[in-house]
Amino acid sequence: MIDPAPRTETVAIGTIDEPNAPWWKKIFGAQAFQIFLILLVIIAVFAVLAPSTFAQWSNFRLIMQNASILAVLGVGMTFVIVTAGIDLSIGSVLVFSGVVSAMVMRSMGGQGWGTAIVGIVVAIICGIFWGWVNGVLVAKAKIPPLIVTLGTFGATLGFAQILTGGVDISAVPLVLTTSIGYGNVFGSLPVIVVIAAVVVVIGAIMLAYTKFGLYTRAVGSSEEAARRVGVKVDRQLIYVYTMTGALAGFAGILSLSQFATTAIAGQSLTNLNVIAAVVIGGTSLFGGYGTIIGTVVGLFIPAVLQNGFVITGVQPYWQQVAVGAVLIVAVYADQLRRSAAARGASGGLWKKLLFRRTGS
Amino acid sequence: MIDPAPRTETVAIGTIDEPNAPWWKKIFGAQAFQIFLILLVIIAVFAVLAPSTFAQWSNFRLIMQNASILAVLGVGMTFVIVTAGIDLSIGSVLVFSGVVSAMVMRSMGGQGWGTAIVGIVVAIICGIFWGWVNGVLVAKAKIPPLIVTLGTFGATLGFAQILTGGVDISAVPLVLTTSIGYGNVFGSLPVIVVIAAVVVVIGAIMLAYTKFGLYTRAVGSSEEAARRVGVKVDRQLIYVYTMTGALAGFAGILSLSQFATTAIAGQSLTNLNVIAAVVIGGTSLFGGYGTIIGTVVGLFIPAVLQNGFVITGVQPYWQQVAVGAVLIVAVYADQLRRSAAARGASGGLWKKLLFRRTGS
Amino acid sequence: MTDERVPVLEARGLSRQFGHVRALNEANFDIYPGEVVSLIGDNGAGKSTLVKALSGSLAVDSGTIRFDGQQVDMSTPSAVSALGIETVYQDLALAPHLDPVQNMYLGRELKASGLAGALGFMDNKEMRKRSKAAFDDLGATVRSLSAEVGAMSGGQRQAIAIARAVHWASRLVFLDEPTAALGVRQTKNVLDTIRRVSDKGIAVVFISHSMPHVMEVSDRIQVLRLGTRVATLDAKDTNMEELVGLMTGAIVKEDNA
Amino acid sequence: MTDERVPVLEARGLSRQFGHVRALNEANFDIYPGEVVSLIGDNGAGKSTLVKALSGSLAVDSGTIRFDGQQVDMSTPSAVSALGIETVYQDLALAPHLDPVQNMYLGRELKASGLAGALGFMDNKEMRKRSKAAFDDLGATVRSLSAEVGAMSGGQRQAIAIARAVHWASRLVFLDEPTAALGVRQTKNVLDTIRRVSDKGIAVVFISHSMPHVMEVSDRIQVLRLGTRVATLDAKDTNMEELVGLMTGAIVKEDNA
Amino acid sequence: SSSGGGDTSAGSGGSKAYKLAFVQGVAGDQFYITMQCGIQDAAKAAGATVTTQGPQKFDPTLQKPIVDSVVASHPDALLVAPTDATAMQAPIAAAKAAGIKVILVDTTLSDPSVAESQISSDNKAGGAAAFKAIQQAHPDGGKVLVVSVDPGITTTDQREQGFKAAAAADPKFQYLGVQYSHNQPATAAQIVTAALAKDPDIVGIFAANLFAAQGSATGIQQAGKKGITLVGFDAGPDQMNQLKEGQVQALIAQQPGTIGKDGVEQALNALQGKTVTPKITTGFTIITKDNMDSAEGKDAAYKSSCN
Ligand SMILES: Nc1ncnc2c1ncn2[C@@H]1O[C@H](COP(=O)(O)OP(=O)(O)OP(=O)(O)O)[C@@H](O)[C@H]1O
Ligand SMILES: Nc1ncnc2c1ncn2[C@@H]1O[C@H](COP(=O)(O)OP(=O)(O)OP(=O)(O)O)[C@@H](O)[C@H]1O
Ligand SMILES: [Mg+2]
Ligand SMILES: [Mg+2]
Repeated sequence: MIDPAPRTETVAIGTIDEPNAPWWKKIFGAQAFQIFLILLVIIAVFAVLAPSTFAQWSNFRLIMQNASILAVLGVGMTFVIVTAGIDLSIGSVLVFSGVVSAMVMRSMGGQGWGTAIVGIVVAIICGIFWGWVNGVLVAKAKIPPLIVTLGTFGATLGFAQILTGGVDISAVPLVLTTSIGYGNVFGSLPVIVVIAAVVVVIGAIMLAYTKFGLYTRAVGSSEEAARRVGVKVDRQLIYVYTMTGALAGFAGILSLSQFATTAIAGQSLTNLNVIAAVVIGGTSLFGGYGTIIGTVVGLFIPAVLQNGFVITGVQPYWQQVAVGAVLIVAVYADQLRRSAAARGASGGLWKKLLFRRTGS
Repeated sequence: MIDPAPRTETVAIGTIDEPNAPWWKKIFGAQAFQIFLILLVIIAVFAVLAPSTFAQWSNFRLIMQNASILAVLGVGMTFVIVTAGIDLSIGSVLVFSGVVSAMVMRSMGGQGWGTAIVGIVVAIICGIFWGWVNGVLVAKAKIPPLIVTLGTFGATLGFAQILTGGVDISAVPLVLTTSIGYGNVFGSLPVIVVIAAVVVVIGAIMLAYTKFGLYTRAVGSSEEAARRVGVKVDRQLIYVYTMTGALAGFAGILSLSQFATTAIAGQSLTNLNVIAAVVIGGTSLFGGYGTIIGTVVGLFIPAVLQNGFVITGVQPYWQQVAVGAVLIVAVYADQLRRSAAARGASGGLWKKLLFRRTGS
Repeated sequence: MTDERVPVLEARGLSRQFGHVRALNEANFDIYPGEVVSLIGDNGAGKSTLVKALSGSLAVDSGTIRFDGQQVDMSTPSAVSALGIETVYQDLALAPHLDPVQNMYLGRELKASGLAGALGFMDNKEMRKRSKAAFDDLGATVRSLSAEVGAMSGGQRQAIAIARAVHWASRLVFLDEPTAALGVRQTKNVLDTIRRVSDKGIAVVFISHSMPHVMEVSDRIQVLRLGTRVATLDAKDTNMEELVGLMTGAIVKEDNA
Repeated sequence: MTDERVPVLEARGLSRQFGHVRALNEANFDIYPGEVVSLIGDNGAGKSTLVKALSGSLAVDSGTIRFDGQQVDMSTPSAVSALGIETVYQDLALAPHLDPVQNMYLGRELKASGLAGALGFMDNKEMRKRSKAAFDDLGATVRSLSAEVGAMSGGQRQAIAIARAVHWASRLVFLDEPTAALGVRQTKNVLDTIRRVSDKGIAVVFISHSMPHVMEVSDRIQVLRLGTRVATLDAKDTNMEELVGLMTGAIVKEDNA
Repeated sequence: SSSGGGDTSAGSGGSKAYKLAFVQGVAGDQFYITMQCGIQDAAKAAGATVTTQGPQKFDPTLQKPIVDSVVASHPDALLVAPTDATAMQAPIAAAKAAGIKVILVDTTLSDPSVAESQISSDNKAGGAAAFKAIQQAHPDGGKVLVVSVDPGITTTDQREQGFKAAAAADPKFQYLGVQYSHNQPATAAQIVTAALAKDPDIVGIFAANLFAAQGSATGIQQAGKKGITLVGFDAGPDQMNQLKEGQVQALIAQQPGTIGKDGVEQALNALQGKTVTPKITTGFTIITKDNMDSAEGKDAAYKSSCN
């Protein structure tokens, strides 16, 4: 081989003091960066196809706005999946929290921040409650997370319907819809996008940098090992599910703000869409690693595709086909690049292909 | 401890020649047996509550009939999940196969077996095709199964809608609906139940006894180990997904027979229901082991619950809550009994509780 | 050892059944402070099961365990490790996706100073420095401190686990076949480390199939056979033939514990 | 060994990089039929990586591999095992949910006779019988033939992997630290087995950190250091000090291959 | 008018080449497909173009991004079937704010003033009509059941409410309540078989959408019951076939084609500055085996595909 990578080590004993990875690499993650490039390619293609409609700030604004609620849910889901768990209940917990919160706010009356803040707190408490239930059942009762959250998925939706009698509540304080739902900052940056971005950044830092994130990854990497070295695995699992529930509750308020109604028949595909985003973002369903930014990119890929297809006038049936195909291709390209990267500086994919041909 | 289990071995060296596990234990699996007992408890409760309506052969007949299509799908899904994979596409593949088959049969005309058999073959071929696509993408392109089958889930449904323009086809040969869909054998045993039972028995024997089943379990247990010892892992994965596709295609015909229409948008929850059944049946989402019979029991638990709740007049909103709760409790009870069984003859759960109190 | 001293750990009549296999059968065990006890036995004798039972990661069916003469809570690994007991498991206990430093400090991270620490941030630099020192102490050849341990060589992983246990133990450390994957030099370092640790008054339980190593480091040797302790010997008063005979059952001796 | 004979396996200039770590660096290797070659080196020297590369379970970045003097397809484990090469990997290769017999025969099941065999059924009884014989041969203490191997002791698992490899190899067998977890008696049996296998003309590559064992069974010894072969020695003409010196880099010698 | 974007694009392509967009309540539904046909026919006649989009489910959280995207593509007029009267208010108001003429078809908003016109079916009346069909077949009364989709879907909820109110008005009938099929025919079949096991003397079932009807028909057939009047909603080819086969005894047909045609007409009126009818309510036809081959029945049946 011409130009082999420099020999990185000449001492036999002891460890190398290689520099710590730069911060952006940790937060972003090599994986998330790959898939982010793919998202940029998709955006570029649509921008060329529809420069005057797709490639407009007003359009990106709306895409972001529509992805905001899912992004908040995605932060929690990433933590759950990194523990090798899954949470199917988020959509229903969102609806339940929205319902209870709306009922409380309706009974309080008022359109101002007073009522709204009570509503926000109530929604988050509802989310915490159901997340805690999930966590306890997963961690203490050792029931598979799929079953636990499928159960609470049905139960919370059922309770939401019981509470409302199946009729949506649309008495939402005006301040929520005008400020959070459709307000803007810095001219035309939607408030809900800013809120979601804050949640995402906090979540990303937590997962990559803090003890909480480290324990989350440790539990997903090897529950047995974490337990043996004295990590309180059960407690960590309960925390993670509870946090996810809290975020779902918070998302319930965001949804109320955006839709001005409880939309109990909505969120039907939320769990699947969020899980897909997490996996597109490079997090393994088997746990142990993952990045929040990857999840956000994983949300935007289908969102941008759908937006682009609608704008370019692709028929809805073909959209489904195309979204499915692009999804597979995107993750495939990502996985090719990733396995190439794992081979280090020594040539990657091309060399592999070449070597396979000559070497065997 | 009073009455300790007999010492099972007195020689130090060499292996014990303990008898092979009895056949029913292998097929049924200790795990499946536990959850089966729980199903019996549920049935007993409803039978007491509604002896004259629930506990009737005519009612069980109908429950079985409605579970038949899901059981056929469950066989394939169990294999997939045992390989540590997942298949979200089955519902859409079912629809796609049904659509293509119905179009072929419509264009052939005729209400007899000639047309029907062509339709059956076409449906299975469609299923095989999509299953093969899934398998190749999972095995060769190494894309996570969740993404692959989410992609084909959308794509196949899209194609089905494109082919039909979204309008269901209801030109199904009469012979299909009268014989497969609603025919009976032995007096009142529905044909479709017999068909599903045959598929289940073959699947159960395959998974527990044959080389194919062994390789499936080996791949799920440790893909790396299977690959290293020379099992053709990629081929096995492709076979498993293809078989699952074929079963989904076959289920497409069963669905046509039962509903006399292609019901294009009506299988959106099928994947989740079947996956849940597999997990309720004791198969781990992390692969390596599982039983078909467990899956069938896992299908019946929610089916019996729903039937029982409707019959006992539980309000629909409460039904969702109750199904969720009972699901969690059932799997919890199952898992308690299982971990007790793993402790061997020495007392199990009660002893554990006792010992924990005294011993620490 | 004299009778007046209190064993740091003492187990009586531990039994544990797995399906049809009785891995522990009324097993006894004891170790005094600062002592190095080797636990030997044939494959499948129950050594690892005993270690797991004594370190809180496996519940037994019956039997009692005393720490410093007291029955204390030893039902979870975290309770046990709070007592100052650390364990190198035979199948190790490393999180494969984390790096050597993270594994070294898992569950015991150093807080960053000030507000950052309160927020859950860690002092990565310090942990890195100390880990490196600990690895170098063992002569471990951990080549990268930021690669996942799951991708490391058998010996590298074992060295990380040993460094961790030795670093944190204050009363007792279990080493279940710690040198199995180690190179010649690393093995020597581990044996030296065992002596060094026990000089500090920390008890060491050493499991190995290498009789020379066992003879080299032990104060006492306890032999397990089919889940039962069949002999307790002074390392000075025995020889390889006797040990092998006891392990395989060729020599039968009453348990003198 | 003489130059006229053709090595059963010969590798030239194998390199493999993982991220920043170069696990193999222009490594050479050769072994002749019926020969026992020990491959030694410090932890992380690249021994296991070399074994994986030579047994088709890891692609290298560059280098050539010849089998019987020919460049044949050695890119997958199944292709390699079709050549009569079997491997005991350091981290083993057992399916944890399967039982010992299933693991022993995985990928090579005995068909049931007649129609049942054609339908994919297996002759479990015969496989069981033969596995038991193979385990007993090694003195393995596999206590249950129908329990999952995932739950077995370290030594039991290792014995299963060794029995498997020895059973199926017809030309060459790689044993990557096969005795690490084995008891005294089992280790002796494995060393005996190595000699017996090589007497049948099957080449054996033996990796171990135990120099006495290496000296006992080897014809030749090849030393790996930082991914490169630094020495090839006749077992008769060397001693422990030289081997340790070569492994740690205290002695430097040109590669004489 | 103030519709800047729309006017320029229309101007460049000739005064008649308006760009219309239609957002369905749910894609792949025969009711909306028929409406789409009506829209396309009318648009073609007027020289306008139409693109049709729709969410995978009747779910405002899925419909909103689509409406947003459609608005971003700047059609001249938007015909939309809001999936929720409140939740879709703001996105549709945004369309109006972007200078797009909005026409509400099938369903409406809590504040319909953002729309130029609303052309809707009275789903409550549809539910009442369904009860009437059962009443006609069983003048002696009996037990009746509704199989709906999911709670919270406005259209089917209103159908159920209409049915319930009508049933309450006739003391001879006992209303057993509503069960939800989650849009899965298999679930509907399960529910109906269980309901028949509980109350074997059910005389009528109202299935509030297509899949509920398909599943209910299957359930009745599985249970081997005869003499039950199953009333379906909508009259797509599949439903007409069910009616012909005797699986369904009556269908409540809306007038999606007419809604679509009227919608385009109003949209063009609005774009061209002509007078617009702010509210049009379309009616229902009860189709049974008796009238299905009559002119009235044929007229009411939905189209299977456009052209
Ligand atoms: N979780 C388990 N389930 C079933 N059997 C088990 C389990 N753990 C251990 N065993 C069995 O218990 C016996 C004792 O195992 P253990 O691992 O304690 O042996 P060991 O003395 O450590 O052997 P080695 O020297 O090979 O490590 C073995 O026969 C083993 O197969
Ligand atoms: N998949 C991998 N990814 C990254 N690094 C790896 C990988 N496999 C091996 N390495 C590194 O390559 C080097 C050689 O490892 P290898 O396992 O071959 O060593 P070894 O000689 O077998 O050591 P031991 O005696 O400890 O088993 C080590 O530094 C190891 O960390
Ligand atoms: Mg052990
Ligand atoms: Mg190695």
